[in-house]
Amino acid sequence: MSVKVLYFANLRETLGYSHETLTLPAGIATLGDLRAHLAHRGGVWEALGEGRNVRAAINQEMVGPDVAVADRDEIAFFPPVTGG
Amino acid sequence: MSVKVLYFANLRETLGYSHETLTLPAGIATLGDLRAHLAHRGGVWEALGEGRNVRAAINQEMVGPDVAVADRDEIAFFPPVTGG
Amino acid sequence: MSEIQRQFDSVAVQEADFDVGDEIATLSAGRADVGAVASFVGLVRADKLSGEGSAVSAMTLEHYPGMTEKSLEAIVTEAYGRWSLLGTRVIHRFGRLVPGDRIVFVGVASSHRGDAFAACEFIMDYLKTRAPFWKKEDTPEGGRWVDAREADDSAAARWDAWD
Amino acid sequence: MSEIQRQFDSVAVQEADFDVGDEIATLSAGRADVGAVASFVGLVRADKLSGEGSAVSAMTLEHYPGMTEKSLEAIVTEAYGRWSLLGTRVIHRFGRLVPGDRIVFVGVASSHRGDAFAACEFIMDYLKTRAPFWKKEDTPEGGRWVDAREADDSAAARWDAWD
Repeated sequence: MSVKVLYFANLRETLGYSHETLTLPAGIATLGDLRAHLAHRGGVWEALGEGRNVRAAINQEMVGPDVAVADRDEIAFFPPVTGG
Repeated sequence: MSVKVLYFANLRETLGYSHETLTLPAGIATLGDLRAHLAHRGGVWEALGEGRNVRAAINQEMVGPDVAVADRDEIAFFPPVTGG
Repeated sequence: MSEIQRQFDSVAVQEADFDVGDEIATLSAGRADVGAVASFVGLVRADKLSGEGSAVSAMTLEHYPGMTEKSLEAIVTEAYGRWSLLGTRVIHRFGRLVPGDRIVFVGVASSHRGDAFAACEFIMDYLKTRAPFWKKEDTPEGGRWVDAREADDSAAARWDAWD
Repeated sequence: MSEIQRQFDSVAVQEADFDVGDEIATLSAGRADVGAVASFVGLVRADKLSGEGSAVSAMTLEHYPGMTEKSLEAIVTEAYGRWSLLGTRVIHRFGRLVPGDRIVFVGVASSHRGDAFAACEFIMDYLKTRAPFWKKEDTPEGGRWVDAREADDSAAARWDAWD
């Protein structure tokens, strides 16, 4: 299963990536699984760790951690929005 | 005691007056007294009678029937407003 | 210029139309503390303006010169007392108007949107029940004075609970 | 053009400024059933934009292209479901902005002012918590990402009680 992952705002700056394409290892079923997988990289990636105020979207729709991830999904992580 | 009385909108049309200057007889102390006095003229003036939906202002401020009338006051009677 | 004077300069009762974009721009022009401008434009509708079925071809707005300005100033002063405002503008037209014409403009500037929205709606609600304007519509059946709407009284009454 | 299409055409995410007067006029142009246009303009404030003390000399608005439009369209569709609306317009800018610059415009046309005011404020409240925009301020101490305000979450949550 391959997904595209985008990062925005201070998360993008902290991680040093605006996007990446990931082939997911077995066992990653949900958005929450993916987030934990990324945080597990350690270092700057702990910005995605539990307790950090991070929001996420799958295919450009904001969703919670229990939503399933599917092949070719566009997934985004970002801080709470501050527009308007 | 002399007052100026103004009439607006459908009340002005019904009465056929936009304004008049009145020397008040003794015994008229309040706005309510004045309104009853005018309604007592009969005919079209019953448009000012009890139960009719009429608002009033003294010196350009909307007030209730118990407010005292003073010499040289500008008094206005009109229907509920419909601006905006 | 004191806050009080600014409020009173901000009210206009006129026959002429107004420029909505200019009015809104003026509320934040030259200042960097305004983060929010809420505004309202009321227009003449052709359809069932007073709840009845006849089409309206034109209307005439009568007012009580002097008292109109005073009542609008009182409404604006009341709004300044309730919310944190940086500027207000109220324009109400009188005379003959046709469907699509602008009748009224209310604009409110504030640092934050909550105050701007609340004050703008408050001013409109109070204007509807307190400012001495009366509408007479031209319909195919002749002239017809618009009846006051009970909905307007209850809209204005909402704000009284805050006192 | 169907109601749904009209809603979606009404959303714009752009770097360019917009003309507030034109946008408001367009919402009632050529129709006689619009009695009320409520609108909101959000502007860059120089002072304590994120609650801290430093003056802001400029800011950059980042967004998530594609999702911004989709989220704004979803917010507008939600508003159409809740109120009786005749037209809406939402414009949100991105890129570099300085104090006094317009950031966002929301305009709502309806027959009656209650619907127009409520929908306009609703769209702003939801936009603030759901549309993927992020502000980074330039201050004398350097760039600073603006923190989300809890007040915005509670402003948006107000509307949930209506469901």
